[in-house]
Amino acid sequence: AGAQQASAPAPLKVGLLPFGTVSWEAAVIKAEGIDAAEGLSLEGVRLAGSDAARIAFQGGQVDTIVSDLLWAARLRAEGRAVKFLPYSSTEGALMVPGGSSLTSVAGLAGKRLGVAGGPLDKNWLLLRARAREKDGLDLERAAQPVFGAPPLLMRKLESGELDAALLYWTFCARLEARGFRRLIGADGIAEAFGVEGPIALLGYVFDEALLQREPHTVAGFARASARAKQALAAGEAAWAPVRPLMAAEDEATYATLKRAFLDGIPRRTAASERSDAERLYAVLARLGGERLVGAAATLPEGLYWDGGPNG
Amino acid sequence: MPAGAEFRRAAADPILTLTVRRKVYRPERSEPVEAVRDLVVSVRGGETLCLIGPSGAGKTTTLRILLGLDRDYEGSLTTRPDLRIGMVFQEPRLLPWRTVEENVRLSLPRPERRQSLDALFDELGLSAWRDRYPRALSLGMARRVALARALALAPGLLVLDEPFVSLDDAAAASLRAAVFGSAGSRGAAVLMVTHNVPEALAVADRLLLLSGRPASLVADVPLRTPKLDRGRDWGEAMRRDLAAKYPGTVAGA
Amino acid sequence: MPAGAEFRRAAADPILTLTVRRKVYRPERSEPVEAVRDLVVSVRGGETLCLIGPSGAGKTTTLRILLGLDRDYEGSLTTRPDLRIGMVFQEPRLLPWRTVEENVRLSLPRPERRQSLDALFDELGLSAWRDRYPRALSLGMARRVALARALALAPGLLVLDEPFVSLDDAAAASLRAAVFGSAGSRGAAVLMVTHNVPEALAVADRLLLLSGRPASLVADVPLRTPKLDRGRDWGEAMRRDLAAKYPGTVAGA
Amino acid sequence: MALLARLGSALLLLAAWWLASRSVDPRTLPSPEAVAAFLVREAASGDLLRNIGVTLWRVAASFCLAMATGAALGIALGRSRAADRLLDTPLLVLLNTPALVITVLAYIWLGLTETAAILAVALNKMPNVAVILREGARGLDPGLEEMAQAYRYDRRTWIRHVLIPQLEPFAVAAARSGVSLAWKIVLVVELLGRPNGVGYAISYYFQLFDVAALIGYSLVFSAVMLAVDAVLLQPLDARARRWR
Amino acid sequence: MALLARLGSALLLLAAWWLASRSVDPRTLPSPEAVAAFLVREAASGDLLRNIGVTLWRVAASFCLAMATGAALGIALGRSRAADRLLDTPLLVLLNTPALVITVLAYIWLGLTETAAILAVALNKMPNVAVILREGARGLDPGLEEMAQAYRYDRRTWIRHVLIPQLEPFAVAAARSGVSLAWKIVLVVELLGRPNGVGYAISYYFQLFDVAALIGYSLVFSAVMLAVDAVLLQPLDARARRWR
Ligand SMILES: Nc1ncnc2c1ncn2[C@@H]1O[C@H](COP(=O)(O)OP(=O)(O)OP(=O)(O)O)[C@@H](O)[C@H]1O
Ligand SMILES: Nc1ncnc2c1ncn2[C@@H]1O[C@H](COP(=O)(O)OP(=O)(O)OP(=O)(O)O)[C@@H](O)[C@H]1O
Ligand SMILES: [Mg+2]
Ligand SMILES: [Mg+2]
Repeated sequence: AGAQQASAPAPLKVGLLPFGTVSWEAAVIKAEGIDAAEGLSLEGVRLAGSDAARIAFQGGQVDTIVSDLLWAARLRAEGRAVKFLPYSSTEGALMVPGGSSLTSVAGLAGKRLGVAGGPLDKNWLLLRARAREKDGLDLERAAQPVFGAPPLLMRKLESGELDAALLYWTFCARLEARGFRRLIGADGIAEAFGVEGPIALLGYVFDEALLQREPHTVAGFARASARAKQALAAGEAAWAPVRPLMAAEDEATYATLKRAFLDGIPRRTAASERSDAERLYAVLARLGGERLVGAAATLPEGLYWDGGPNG
Repeated sequence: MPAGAEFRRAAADPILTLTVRRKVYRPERSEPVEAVRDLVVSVRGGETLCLIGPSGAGKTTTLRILLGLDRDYEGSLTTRPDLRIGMVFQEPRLLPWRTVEENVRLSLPRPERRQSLDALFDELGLSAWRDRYPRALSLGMARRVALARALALAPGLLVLDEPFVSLDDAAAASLRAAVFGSAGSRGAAVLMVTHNVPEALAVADRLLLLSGRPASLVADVPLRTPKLDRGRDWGEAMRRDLAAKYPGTVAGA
Repeated sequence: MPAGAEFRRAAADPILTLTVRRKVYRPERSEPVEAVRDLVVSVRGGETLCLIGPSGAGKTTTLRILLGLDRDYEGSLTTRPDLRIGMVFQEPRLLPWRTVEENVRLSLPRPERRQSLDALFDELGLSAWRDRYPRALSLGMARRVALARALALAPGLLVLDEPFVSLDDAAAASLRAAVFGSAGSRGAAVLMVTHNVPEALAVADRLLLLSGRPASLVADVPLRTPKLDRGRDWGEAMRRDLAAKYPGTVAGA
Repeated sequence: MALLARLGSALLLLAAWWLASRSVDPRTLPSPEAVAAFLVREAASGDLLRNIGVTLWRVAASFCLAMATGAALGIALGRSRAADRLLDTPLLVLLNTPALVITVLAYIWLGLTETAAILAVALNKMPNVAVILREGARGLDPGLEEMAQAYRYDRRTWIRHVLIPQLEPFAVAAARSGVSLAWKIVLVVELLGRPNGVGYAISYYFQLFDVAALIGYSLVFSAVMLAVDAVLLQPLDARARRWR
Repeated sequence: MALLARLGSALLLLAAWWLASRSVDPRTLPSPEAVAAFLVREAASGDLLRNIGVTLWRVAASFCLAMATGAALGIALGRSRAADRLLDTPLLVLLNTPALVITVLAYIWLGLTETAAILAVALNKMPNVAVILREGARGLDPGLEEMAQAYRYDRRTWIRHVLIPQLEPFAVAAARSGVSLAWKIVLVVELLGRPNGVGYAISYYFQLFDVAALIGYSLVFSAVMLAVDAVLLQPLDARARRWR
């Protein structure tokens, strides 16, 4: 790394989404000069949404994006050698209004239930499996699922048109700030399938070719990411550059977003992440079939990157 | 009241009276054009009236007003309420997307659409063309279709804007026979615009001579000689007479 | 070679020869229509040729072939390569979105577009209408514009499809004078379709009489009497003569 | 003959695609075989038929709705100057409101229902139809109009024999560009609030970045549209054009 | 006069909106004031102008590209039967390919660049223009065509004085519906791969479910389009229609 530090720092392009936490991390890295210290120059590339991020990654316009494990696994299974570096275990949850009489998954029978991401959403598949196994309830028939775009579902939950909604975590955090509560989180659902700890289903995805070409840059970036997270966990000071990016309309929302982010910092070894992930993947492969996970019935070999600070 | 008197009264009463004090076209972005001034046309039942005037005088304009197609004029129009008018425009104006026969039938009121038109098409020499579209017709043939359309209606008043041009003499003569034969047998009136003075002299009960633009009445000339007695010499004399009196409207032979 | 001989040779040589063995329209989904059969038209420089035939015979079809607008026929067409043809269609066919003047100018080759047209518009009585759009013209006026368009081109051959209908006698006479005056002074040939036999007898050097559809040549009648000597009586006699010989084409008076 | 030409040009297209796919990364341009294989799999699972069916129904319903209201509005605007002045601005605003916004508002106000979806599509497409037919209604032949008036054509006769034949080319243009527009918007609408249909499938496979699936679905839908065009629009069009 | 009517109808629309917003939840239908307040804030930050500007540029570039190529193609197809037979199928396929798919493919093949974005929009819109102008070119007046041929109109004269005036209503229809289509597709294109523009802003505010922002942006864009229409299209149209 020393040789590289002497020359100009190697650039690394990272895809940033408007509400993505990656942009928070990137802001901290930049503000505290962590990237330069690790021998690279982080270049944020603004993108409109996760679809755009995937296009950008596929087209080689960015070096890395944060994406979900299933997508990375599918890419690798289909022959594009990518590596996955755990980023966050923060996940969605099934939200209900604060005053709702609902207390358990079993109570969902006959309720109108919003589901972000559609019938093949992984959390929805897991929730259905859990309900069937634990409560003997077929949610698809017993409840009235409504699929749609997350902001729309959030709005429908607020207006009372839905009794509960399975949403992504940023929406959950906002709802929590407004007095809604979690009926069950993704981690809670996953527990039912023997998963041992919080599992990071989101991670940075890299091309293996980049790793081979510039191992130091990537390793430096992994360390920079970890240091930024530590700084954010350490205290309020580091949050200054992040706050304007959060679009938090009030203190309560800010606080819940912050807490949810910090709770999701992956702290486990790659090996334990991997074994939990394999367990979950098997369940999902069984439930979602080829349409969800592609041709591979098990997590492809070598998906996790061991060179990171956790490895 | 005996039927004969009834008929005479009807013939004497005008079935249509048009008074145009002024008709001015006002195109956007250019000078207004005064097309008609102080013109009164009244048509009595059963009579044949010929309108003669120079090119661009305002004849077509007058007919459009008379048919109620243009209401933007100073003056008044009264029509017998049940009067059926069959119109032959200066151009054929057929629906190009309908066959010859459909063009004729569509102009009839719904209950009359299924009537037989064989005799009419035969008379106008159109039988072979009933199923063709207007594009496949020569201009003269298209004019005949336009005439057929007006005649099929069995109108109480037939309004014709230069109907017999683009036709050879033989065809024109047989069409004239068809038109005036049918009108005469039904007691229908005919109002015809023409540039052909001999033609007008042969068929009219009355001539209306118009000045150049703006069209206004120069003379209302009743022709009292019975039609059968109107020979070539009478025509020549009459024409010379008119040309002398109204040189702006009727040219010398 | 003296200039006079040159001119005579040019006048004797045809400037255009059209031979149509057969022209058949084949509309989709209906019977074919044979419009012309075995017709030869050759036009010599400076002569006036009149084409007379019944309505729907195939006259317009013949002109379209002669102008190269329809190449789907059996036969051949040869034209002097530098021959300019001015055409007056049976309908005015003006560009409705261009003014009267633009309509005339656009038909000239680019280098000639800026020439003065004042005399021409004056002669045809159109000066006041130069800046108007065709919609604001009466049909007779539109026909005059179509004539102006053809004359402005200073053509070597003027092809006219019934040009003088929808015009009063005075206007028609002055237009005829304009057309034949201009053609005569430039030694241009004129090929005119008409239904008006007296008109043809007054202006033609040669008559081509056509049969009914399919149009084919019935007679090629040269008129050797000098035009100035063609009085009314000559015309009457000639007409009677033609009507007797070719009753299918020329009607008795 | 016409069919043969169509087939030929389709085959040409296919050949070009096949050749192109040889020379690039199969993940960015999958070969025709790969797409065919995907379609076979998807058809076997029943999803293909179900999704196409449900989308087709939505397209058809909203297309009919939009054509009917859009044509009526466009004709009214083209014929009445007053109506045009009054409604021109709202029409342009609606025309320029993004599909996303209309769809979101429809879902908010009418709930996440099938009615909302179909209404949203129709509302997106309607101003387009209106704008095209307005131009048609503006250019009606005044000569024929006078003729119809002189002969006292009744309303039905006028509409059927005078109005519609003159609007026909505009209506065909609106229909052709309209069907495709309807289906493009259905995709957005399905993406935002329906759990099925081609739009849902496409967004789903898009998440997975399955280009073969994207191309497969869009080709199948194009094929369906080609069939609709060949079986419905073209014969209608040919009938209306017989006179030319 | 025409301007007054426009203004009046805009005010009417505003009043109706204001009244409606009184009676419902402001989160589903924000009041005009709320939208105005948002716009003021957004304008002050400079984002509004920047986003509108960049989107406008993309719309203009792709619109011109699509109109030029689409018109040329449409006219060729409308006049030549052979060309129509050969290219009809690819045209219909392209017409029915979803914006999403074209955009994704353009981005994948050409990278996330401005060129790819503009090309994607143009490619989406072009078949629409072609389909509309094809109908126009099919209906050219044969009488005028013969006249032009008889008088040996040169190519330029024919195009300017015979062809274009007859295509004018179709071109206006294509332009009106086309500008709006272009801008709708620009939104998709911006959503998928541009870090700025109205499409980016709208998707951003949609995530926040800020309906006021959605309506605000779409209204501002409508206003821009109304202005373009009033300043450019309408005078052109009026000039072309003088003769009626
Ligand atoms: N829409 C219009 N706008 C302006 N002027 C018009 C319009 N229609 C007709 N005119 C003018 O009104 C006058 C009368 O036209 P009209 O068609 O009535 O003549 P006409 O007597 O029928 O002539 P013709 O014998 O040539 O058919 C003409 O000078 C014409 O230019
Ligand atoms: N496009 C066409 N399709 C089929 N038949 C046609 C077509 N054009 C003309 N005809 C037929 O060809 C014949 C000749 O037509 P043409 O127009 O040449 O006649 P014309 O001698 O000019 O008659 P007119 O004196 O009435 O103008 C007519 O019987 C007509 O019906
Ligand atoms: Mg007239
Ligand atoms: Mg003819």
